[in-house]
Amino acid sequence: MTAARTPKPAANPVRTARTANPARTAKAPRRTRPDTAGADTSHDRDLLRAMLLIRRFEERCVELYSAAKIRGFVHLYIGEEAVAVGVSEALTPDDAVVSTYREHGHALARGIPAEAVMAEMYGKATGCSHGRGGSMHLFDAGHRFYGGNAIVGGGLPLAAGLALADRMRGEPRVTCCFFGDGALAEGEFHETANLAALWGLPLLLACENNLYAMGTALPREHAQTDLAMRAASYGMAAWAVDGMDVHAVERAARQAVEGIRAGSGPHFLELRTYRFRAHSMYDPDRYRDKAEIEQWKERDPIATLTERMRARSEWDDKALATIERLVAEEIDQAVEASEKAPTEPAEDLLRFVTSRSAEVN
Amino acid sequence: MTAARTPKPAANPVRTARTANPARTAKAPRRTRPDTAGADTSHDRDLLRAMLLIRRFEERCVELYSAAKIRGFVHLYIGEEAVAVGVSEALTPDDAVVSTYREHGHALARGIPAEAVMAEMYGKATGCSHGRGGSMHLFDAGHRFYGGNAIVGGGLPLAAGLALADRMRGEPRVTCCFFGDGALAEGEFHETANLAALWGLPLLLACENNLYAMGTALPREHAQTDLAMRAASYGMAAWAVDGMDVHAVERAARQAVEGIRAGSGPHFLELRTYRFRAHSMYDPDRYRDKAEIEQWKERDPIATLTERMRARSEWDDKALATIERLVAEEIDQAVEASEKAPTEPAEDLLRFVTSRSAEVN
Amino acid sequence: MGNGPAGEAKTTYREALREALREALDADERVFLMGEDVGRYGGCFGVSLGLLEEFGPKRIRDTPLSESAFVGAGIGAAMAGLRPIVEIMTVNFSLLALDQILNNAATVLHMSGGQFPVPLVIRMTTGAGRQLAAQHSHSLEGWYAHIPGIRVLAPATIEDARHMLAPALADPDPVLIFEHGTLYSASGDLDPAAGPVDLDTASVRRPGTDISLITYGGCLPKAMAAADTLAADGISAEVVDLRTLRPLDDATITGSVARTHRAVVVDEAWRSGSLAAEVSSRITEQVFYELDAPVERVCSAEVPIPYARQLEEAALPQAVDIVKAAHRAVD
Amino acid sequence: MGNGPAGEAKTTYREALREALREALDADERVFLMGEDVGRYGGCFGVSLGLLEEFGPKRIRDTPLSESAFVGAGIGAAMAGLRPIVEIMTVNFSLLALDQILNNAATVLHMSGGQFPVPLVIRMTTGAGRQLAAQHSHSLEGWYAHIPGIRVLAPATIEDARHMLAPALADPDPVLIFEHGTLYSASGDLDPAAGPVDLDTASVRRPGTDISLITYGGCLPKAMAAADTLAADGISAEVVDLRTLRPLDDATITGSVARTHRAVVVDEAWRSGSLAAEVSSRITEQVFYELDAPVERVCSAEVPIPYARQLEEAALPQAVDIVKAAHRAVD
Ligand SMILES: Cc1ncc(C[n+]2csc(CCOP(=O)(O)OP(=O)(O)O)c2C)c(N)n1
Ligand SMILES: Cc1ncc(C[n+]2csc(CCOP(=O)(O)OP(=O)(O)O)c2C)c(N)n1
Ligand SMILES: [Mg+2]
Ligand SMILES: [Mg+2]
Repeated sequence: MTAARTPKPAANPVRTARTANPARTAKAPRRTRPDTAGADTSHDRDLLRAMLLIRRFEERCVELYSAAKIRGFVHLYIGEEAVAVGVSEALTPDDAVVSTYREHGHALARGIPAEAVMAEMYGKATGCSHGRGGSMHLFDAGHRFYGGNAIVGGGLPLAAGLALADRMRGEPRVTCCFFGDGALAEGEFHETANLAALWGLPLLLACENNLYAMGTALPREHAQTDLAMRAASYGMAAWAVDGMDVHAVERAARQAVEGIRAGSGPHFLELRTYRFRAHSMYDPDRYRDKAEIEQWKERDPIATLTERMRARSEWDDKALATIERLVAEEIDQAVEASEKAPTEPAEDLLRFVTSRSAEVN
Repeated sequence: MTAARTPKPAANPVRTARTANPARTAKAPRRTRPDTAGADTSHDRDLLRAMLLIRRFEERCVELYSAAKIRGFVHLYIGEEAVAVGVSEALTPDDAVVSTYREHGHALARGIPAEAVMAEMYGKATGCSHGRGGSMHLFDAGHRFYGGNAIVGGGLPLAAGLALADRMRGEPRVTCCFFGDGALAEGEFHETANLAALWGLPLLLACENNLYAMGTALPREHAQTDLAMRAASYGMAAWAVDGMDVHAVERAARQAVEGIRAGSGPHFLELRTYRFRAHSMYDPDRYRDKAEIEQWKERDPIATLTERMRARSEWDDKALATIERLVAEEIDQAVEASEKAPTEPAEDLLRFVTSRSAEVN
Repeated sequence: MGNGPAGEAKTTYREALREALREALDADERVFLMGEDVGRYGGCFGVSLGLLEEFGPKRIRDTPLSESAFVGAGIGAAMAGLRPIVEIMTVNFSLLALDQILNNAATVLHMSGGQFPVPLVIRMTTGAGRQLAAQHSHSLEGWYAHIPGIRVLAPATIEDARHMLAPALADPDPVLIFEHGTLYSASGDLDPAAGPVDLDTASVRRPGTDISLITYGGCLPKAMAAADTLAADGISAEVVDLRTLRPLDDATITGSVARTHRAVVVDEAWRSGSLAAEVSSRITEQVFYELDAPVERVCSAEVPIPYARQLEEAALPQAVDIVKAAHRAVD
Repeated sequence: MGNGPAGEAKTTYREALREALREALDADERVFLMGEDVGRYGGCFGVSLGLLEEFGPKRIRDTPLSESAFVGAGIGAAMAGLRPIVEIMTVNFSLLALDQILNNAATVLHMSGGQFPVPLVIRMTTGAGRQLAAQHSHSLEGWYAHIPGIRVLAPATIEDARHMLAPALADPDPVLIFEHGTLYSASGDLDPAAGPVDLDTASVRRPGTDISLITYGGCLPKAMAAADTLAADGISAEVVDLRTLRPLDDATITGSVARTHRAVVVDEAWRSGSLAAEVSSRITEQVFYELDAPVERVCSAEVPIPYARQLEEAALPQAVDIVKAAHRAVD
């Protein structure tokens, strides 16, 4: 484990145990398993590649959006990659993920092929949702990826239901639900947190606190801005994590997942992060201070990881270039395949409305 | 102030200040004003009379329900009288009240004439809602009584709006919203608590914790059953009060109202109480232990107050009989007037759908 | 419970619903019942009384007052392969879960390109008629019948109460069942030989030749009573019980109207934007040239349902209103 | 912003809405605007851009993501005598506030026997057509038009965008305004002499003699385009813009159909249970004997709106569909 300083904007990790006083500020999470995060070159290389894939994929999306190849609402994850990658590392293929409209990162980190995601954004029949969903509704049954939900907070109850099913069947699986700081103000968060804690559901509540809900800054969304404490008040384990440090995220997520699998009920992670881009492609980003954005960019999760790797002298520009090339190839292929892929004919419009109509084809 | 022991089932009062650690268990509320509650015979007499009026009124309702004079859903407040009476003492006529379907007590304690309430339950045109509302929807503009809301949690956002209006106009008024322990699980509670705390609204959240939401006991509704602590996690002042002791309720409510008027934002009171009767007239009350009910009946708020008065030897059976007689007369009159009162003709059905149609008559 | 002459068992709508739940819980261990007070209390209208004792708290789950969360949890559990039956106490509270029903239950199959069916059943009480006043008297099943991707049922008879649940659970997609509050205590005979209802068909409850009275749910008894009165007036009314509100069984509806050439649609919802409007439009669209008179609608007055008895009665469709409408169409 | 030949100012639907807000905020200090991102962000579709700077944070209030709470707060503030304008970003999220709208805003006046009017205006975006997929493409204004006690508006033109707000605020009861997402950037001339819209009347946007195309909101431009095409085919189509969806202006609707004897109702909602069904039923009920053909409906296909462009286009009503329906009715 590297000596991960918790850098500025994100505060010290706050940990609160299930029955403990929610406001108790405790030390950094206890290490409960051999902690490999940050110690292993090949693992770091995987983390880096996963983050780079998201970053470059989305940069390409911006170009394709300008070229009108991609339409609708598109919400970029750039800057937040450490969250998706770190959390996904802690999950197994048997676990489930429920996501939001800002989910390219979650989908790619979960292992859904870039090609299937890109084709979806193209609205092609080969897309991971058959072109029906687009950027906001990526789904993949094979990866237990239960979607892209574009109603803020709307995925939370559904995630509780997935967890309930596992609980009722005695499956040692975890359901991870991603949602934003803004979602925490919705009634759905409250109802789901209470239900999950009450029933001890195997649910990881992964709250991406990027300090803004669209144009509304955290202190204008929440009376109590210590989100981990808010969650802890339901009687669940909850702590805050530096979401710009993929190692810190992975470590925290592993600990939470372990706790959940051990039967101690839902866990809440407040992942303190920042989006480098506007809320969506439509957003002129008038409400943020340029200086604030620049300050956060200094904590770019990808740069942070490469520097850490470089400091161990196991890493150089050449190695980075290789990864960049592999990532670029993957994305090129995804774009190329998406360009060529067929669209669904308009006659198939009514497919997938019911299971019966889904069978038609 | 009498030496009000906090008796069994209700726990020690928990007080938490706006920014303080929500879990901090503090001493009993500091006295901040000359505290008259419990020291003054004529005041106690008023409290007693108010509680007795509710009790006897509802006992009569039971009879009238059996006689099919009253229909629909009727939810009795018997056992909880100290809450409505104690809280109402702390409010001025300028303040506003938002209530639930279990609101006869709130309405009577607010000063709405028994006759107007009874006529409403009879469905008569002279009822406080013109016979349109019935038991669950008592309204009275003159008393700033904003209804009887029968959607659990449904009154909370509306109460926040009343408080917002006062806040925006700089009026030193308070809005008091009554709701149950069950309502706290609804998303509306969460959204309203956050909004009120965020905007510092002059709102008194009066949570009647009678340990059950219909047949569901508190520990099966809430992961965290310390409701005052739950509320405090939004960053508002919150504490628990013995809801069977009218003096304790009045004291706590006065303190909360004072804090609200002083500009320190919403306050939450967890009023620990118990309903002696079933949830509604339809409820066979199968889910509670008879012994539990008996145990709580020993703490009958009316008996508690009369004993306290008797202990000061300023009170005897004769005085009690006088009050009982006055109350009985008031109720007799209310019933008599309701019997005689006119019903609205069916031709007036469409009145009150819009303001235009309300003018018709 | 006695046996009728033909070996039929006297039962109530409520008991029939309970029997259906019991059968479903017995038949498939993936089935469970979840909702406010379905367990200890026995269901707010007593439908699930005794099931907690019989099937245990894992399968008869009391929930907190959190309509959005527990309906959403039902959706998730269904997506994960269980067969939840979620009870919402009444349609009035279902609005708090409507986002979950419309944007998740009805939509996920499509948004995912067919990957995630949602085999969920949601039951709830609907309707007025018990002086419960404005917030507790809605008839909103017509709204749900607007949503593609779900099936909407309205059992109006004891047999449908008993035999709609099994096919609803067999449907791979979400099914909403609306039980009218005035029917729970209706009692009658249940044919022991009856089997699962065909959820794609409406049912002609009384054949007739002069006019079609088309209705569902709590209005069926009123339409039947109206048909009796009309018979005495020399008018032979056919009574069609839609019973499946989505998808509508056009063939039965238009078949009836094509025979009778006149129709009255009866629906407890407010008139404007009611399901009755949809039925009326379809009749006009499909058998316009068969019609001898404009299709009539008998619906609730456009007013929040008042508490006072005489006002509530005036607000709701009554048999006498149906009779009057039929006369307008026939005369 | 230039001036047109007749002194008319070139503006957009969005600017017209903003101008109306500005005027309302200027005219009455009880008026304030509240909703998600109406302030700093300038409104999710830019409608309220600049108003925070102009009127300050007390009157342009950004809210947390809590649709039920802030809509309910608007209801309470209105009951207390203020004149809130609540913006819900889109109709899709309004489901989370539907309980407040139906059970409080629309009902409190009646339940209280006339004591508490709710002078509240709620604005929201509606509709599809921008490839936003299933959860962001609903057209649910028909549901709201089912609710007694509220008024429902759908400005389809720049003038209505500019001049519906003042009369809406003058209405003592709740008014819902649905702005179609595809219209915001529509630009055109605004007659500087135009005054408040009469909220009780529909508007004939184009007179015609052979058939009535009856529509509202985002479908109005499509109906106008269809009328052009039909004119080229020798069919004179009258285009009626409902603009007030509740209460419907029966006189204008039936007056038009009584002249043309044929009607096509165009509505972006899913066909079953659409507002188009209500309009169609009313026509049949009121002018049955004037009809030369069954009333046609052109609505969205009954499918959650898909993302892919060709599928979304196929799902929504298009001018060509309107033309086809008109031909069916006329031929
Ligand atoms: C219920 C609902 N309300 C509003 C919106 C519009 N909206 C989409 S994203 C968003 C901001 C959400 O913020 P947050 O939860 O912090 O997530 P982030 O976008 O920052 O990742 C809003 C208001 C929505 N999609 N759903
Ligand atoms: C949203 C909603 N869900 C369910 C109900 C049915 N219901 C009425 S009262 C009640 C229990 C409420 O319990 P609580 O809030 O503790 O208040 P109490 O009745 O104990 O005073 C329920 C479930 C309702 N009216 N509204
Ligand atoms: Mg955010
Ligand atoms: Mg209670």
